Amino acid sequence: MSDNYTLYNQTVMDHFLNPRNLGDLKDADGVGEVGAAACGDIMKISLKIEDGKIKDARFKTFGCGSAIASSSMATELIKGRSIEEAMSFSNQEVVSALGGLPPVKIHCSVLAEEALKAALEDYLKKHPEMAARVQPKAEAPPA
Amino acid sequence: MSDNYTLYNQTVMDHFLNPRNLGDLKDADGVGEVGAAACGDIMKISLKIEDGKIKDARFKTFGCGSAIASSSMATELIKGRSIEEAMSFSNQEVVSALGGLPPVKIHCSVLAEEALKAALEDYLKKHPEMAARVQPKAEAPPA
Amino acid sequence: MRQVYLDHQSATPLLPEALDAMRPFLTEAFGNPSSLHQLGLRAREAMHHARVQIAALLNAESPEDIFFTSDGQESANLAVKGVAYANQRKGHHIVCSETEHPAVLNSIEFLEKQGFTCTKVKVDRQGFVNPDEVRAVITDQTILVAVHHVNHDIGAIEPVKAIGRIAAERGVPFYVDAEASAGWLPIDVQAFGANLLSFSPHKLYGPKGVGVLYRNKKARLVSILHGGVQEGGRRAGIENVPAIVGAGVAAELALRDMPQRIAHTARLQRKLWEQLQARVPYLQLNGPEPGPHRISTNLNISTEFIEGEGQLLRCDVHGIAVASGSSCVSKSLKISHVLAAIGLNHALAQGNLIMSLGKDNTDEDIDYVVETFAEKVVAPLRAMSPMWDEFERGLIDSAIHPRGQGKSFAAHAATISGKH
Amino acid sequence: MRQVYLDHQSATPLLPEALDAMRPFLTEAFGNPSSLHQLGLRAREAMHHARVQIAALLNAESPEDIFFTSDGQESANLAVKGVAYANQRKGHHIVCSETEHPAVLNSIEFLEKQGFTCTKVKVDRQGFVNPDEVRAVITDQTILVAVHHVNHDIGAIEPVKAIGRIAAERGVPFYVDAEASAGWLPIDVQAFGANLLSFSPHKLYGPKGVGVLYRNKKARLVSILHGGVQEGGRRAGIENVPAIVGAGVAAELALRDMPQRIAHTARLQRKLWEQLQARVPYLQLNGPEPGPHRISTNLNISTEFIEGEGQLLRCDVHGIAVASGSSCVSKSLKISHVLAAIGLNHALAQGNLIMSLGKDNTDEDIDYVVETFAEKVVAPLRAMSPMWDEFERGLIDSAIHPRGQGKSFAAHAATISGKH
Ligand SMILES: Cc1ncc(COP(=O)(O)O)c(C=O)c1O
Ligand SMILES: Cc1ncc(COP(=O)(O)O)c(C=O)c1O
Repeated sequence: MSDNYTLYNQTVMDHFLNPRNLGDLKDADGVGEVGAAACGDIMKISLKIEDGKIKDARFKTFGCGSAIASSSMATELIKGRSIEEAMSFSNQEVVSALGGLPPVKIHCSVLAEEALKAALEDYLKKHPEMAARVQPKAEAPPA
Repeated sequence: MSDNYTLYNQTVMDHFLNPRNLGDLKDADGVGEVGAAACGDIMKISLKIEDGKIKDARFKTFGCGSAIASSSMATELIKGRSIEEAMSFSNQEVVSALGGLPPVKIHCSVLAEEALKAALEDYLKKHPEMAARVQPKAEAPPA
Repeated sequence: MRQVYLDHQSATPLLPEALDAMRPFLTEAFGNPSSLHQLGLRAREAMHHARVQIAALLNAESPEDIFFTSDGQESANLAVKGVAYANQRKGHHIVCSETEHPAVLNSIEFLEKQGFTCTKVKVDRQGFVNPDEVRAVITDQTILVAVHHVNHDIGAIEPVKAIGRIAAERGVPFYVDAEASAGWLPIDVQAFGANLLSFSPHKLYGPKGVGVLYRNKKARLVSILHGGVQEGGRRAGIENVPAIVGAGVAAELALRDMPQRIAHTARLQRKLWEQLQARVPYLQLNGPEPGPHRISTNLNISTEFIEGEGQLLRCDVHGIAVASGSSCVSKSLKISHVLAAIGLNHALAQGNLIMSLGKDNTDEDIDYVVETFAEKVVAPLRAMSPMWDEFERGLIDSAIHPRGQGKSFAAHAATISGKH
Repeated sequence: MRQVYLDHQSATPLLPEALDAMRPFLTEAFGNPSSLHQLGLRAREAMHHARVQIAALLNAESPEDIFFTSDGQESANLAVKGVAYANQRKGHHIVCSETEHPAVLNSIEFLEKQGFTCTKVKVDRQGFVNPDEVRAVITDQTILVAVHHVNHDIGAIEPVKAIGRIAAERGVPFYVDAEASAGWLPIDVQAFGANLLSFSPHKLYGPKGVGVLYRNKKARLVSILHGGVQEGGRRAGIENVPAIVGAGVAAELALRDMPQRIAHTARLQRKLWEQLQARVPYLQLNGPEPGPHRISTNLNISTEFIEGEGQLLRCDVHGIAVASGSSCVSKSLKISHVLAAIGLNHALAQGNLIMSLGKDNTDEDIDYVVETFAEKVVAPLRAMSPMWDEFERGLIDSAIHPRGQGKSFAAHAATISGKH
């Protein structure tokens, strides 16, 4: 990149201009699409899940530079993780991996977390056996 | 003068830097000294009066550039005039002869008029016969 | 790589002639205009000359009616608050249009906290104020009517003469924010019936650091920055002499070159819009059509299915400087209040891009921008957009050219937001 | 003819290093810092660098605490009104010294019309505030203490550290106007206990068109110029980028060269005052003696029996640039409120002259000034003055060196004014 000045740091700009895992997964096991009330951005994440592990992830995003970079980074980070691990994924991981986001743009990373969780939910809805394993509290009646 | 920029016009600057009729008249026939309430300037004008005519005038001024220029110009203008003429002398004459003064400095020309009138009063006080001639109304009882 | 600057409504480069005139005041002629010695008097004289030059641009009655501030927003603050405070014994009601710049709207909002009231006149879908509506809302309590000459976002030229006549009939001071028009449209404060009018020289190839407020004697005005007796007591603070001198020169050249500047930008504006439409589908123009009711410098578009900041950043990567009224770009995370006022739907406001032309843009610039925008900006961003994909799959419809199939963007957004 | 500039408290020449740094921002780097493209981002980065440079000069905790305005007076308006409005729920009482700059006093006067109250702490005959008096007047309602670092007229260095401690004890924000000291005395906002501090770069060889306000997080502050979200929402208006860049460089060099600048001006200040006294009888120094309690740049004198504007104009004719606090020089026709506050009698205030030194003044300058002042300024003006004459004739007495004969000037003035 020939630019001298950037709104975001080089990592964010790189993920914005050369997004990783762009697209949709045909035969996705879980798809989540969420919208941000704050600014109107929309993010869609699709997951391929095998043996309780995230084998592959793709995203599409309607949103600003940091929204695109956040979803790109989130899909990078999530690949290879178990469902349990993915369930506790936090936007802070995205922010750190990107080397920081401007304060007004933190909500973009939150949106990526939400899209990911929506995709996981979608998967778990279709796979109650897996849901029972990863969300025992939600299944077991309270004592 | 080598200056390029002046607060006052060239005539005012000339009268300020090279005042005419500076000093006191020994054996003055009338002396007036007045102070300006507005800014604290003080002006003194002395007159030599012969045959009802102002033969000579001198001034001394404690005050700003336009106060000095106003008294210099006032003494120039008044020389050769009759007492009657001098009695109706107005500060406007000074302002015009100086080619104008900044609005906030008009009061300097008023002070010159007052100093001149004070000098005339002083003369008339010492010369009641002249006072009777030039101020008949003040002397003659009302009908 | 070609560099194309299409953000002239944010800032313009300084004219070399203006910089030349400023140079002595940046170096040897550094006096404070309040000083009574040579350096101060020289500065004072230079400021007077600039007032004369600016009075000519505005057809002001007298150079004494030209006041210098630090920029257009301070001028707007001074006009609105200075007139309001000066007339608060007469009344507390202000009339403005809803598409005024935040400098006007937020000044009024501040006054509202202090007991003033305001009626904001609505605009139509192209951004025009209806003078009759202004007439209808003026009351005996009205102490100011404020309507800008040209809207900064969408380029709509407001009927200021008609509004000026109405304000004059009612004896209410009329303030015109001419920030987006000064130097780019003829301004005649007398014909406008404007008692106050403001602009920033940095929008017409003058320097930053100076704003102009014209104010004639018919409108009382008090200071809002208190302290020394500068600018006839209307504005405390040392005058930015070099910038004021540069502003004068910029105003003089703007007046001299205005016909050519207008003709040139108007031609490029049409060309840009025509070629963009031809190359990029699902593009919408916001505000009036290029022509007599739109300023020649401004093109405000919405690219459907993608967001504005991304377009802006990708333009920048390819050497093209533009702006956007998208909420992602604004520091408040809100879409431009102007786009909201003309009823633009949220998705199209999100996809907003503002290209503003200047005297030095060329035909080659336009060709480059159109090609780059289509290939390097819109194409990759649409490829990333779930909306574009869903539109192609017939799940959602276009707001710009509806095909009559699929949900609206808004309905779709509501559904997925409803998930959470 | 020799040109001697002795009006550094009104304006200083711009450092060549500062102009060099500004040049790109006056030409190719003209972007609006709010723009998100290369030109905007470059401007934004340059402003950040300037904040770092200025934070260093003030020993500020963070560059984020540095705000840019248009000049020192706007900074003072923002500090006073911005804190007052932000804290009006807590209280309405402001404490300041009676010798503050009009930017502070008139801002407070404006607030008083809106229901705020103010206690003005008196100064002694040298211009010093007594910290105990500040302590005594702070109440539970007090929301701001404002005391300047150095008085602009008479050079008195105020005990800001002691006042800062008192304000901190009472939990009241403390604002220091450092216009007359920044660059000329070490400033340490942390040691001062200052929550706000302002100055103008143009007083320390920076450009006009920019002011600085330091504000730390302990003091709430709201905007007084409303509109766009510039300067963290504290000040609407496009930033004067070239001036801000120049201000940063000027601050950096002021910090680097401060010891030499202080030593040089302090030496010339002493020399000037000693030689003037030796050559011109009936001369008085106003404010503290040159030394640790007076800023090294300022010499404020009263020449008895003659008025200030005349002295100033005659100096100017001979190439010497000075200032005066005489009522004839002020646009309000009042003597400097500072001279009134230290109890200077009206005649001596009328004869006031302010000579302010800078880093480039030389020994030869001083010799020339003393000789010219004695021969070409005082001598002819005293020859024109009726007071000098009456003094020599024993009718009135000197206030500076009374001989015990004649009326006082005031008594005399009263008599002759009584005539009318
Ligand atoms: C103490 C003080 N504060 C504020 C100001 C005003 O600053 P500016 O000259 O930038 O308007 C001055 C100006 O002389 C001053 O002396
Ligand atoms: C209509 C209008 N008024 C005022 C302003 C503010 O002027 P400045 O950029 O000088 O702060 C702008 C700036 O874009 C504007 O468009």
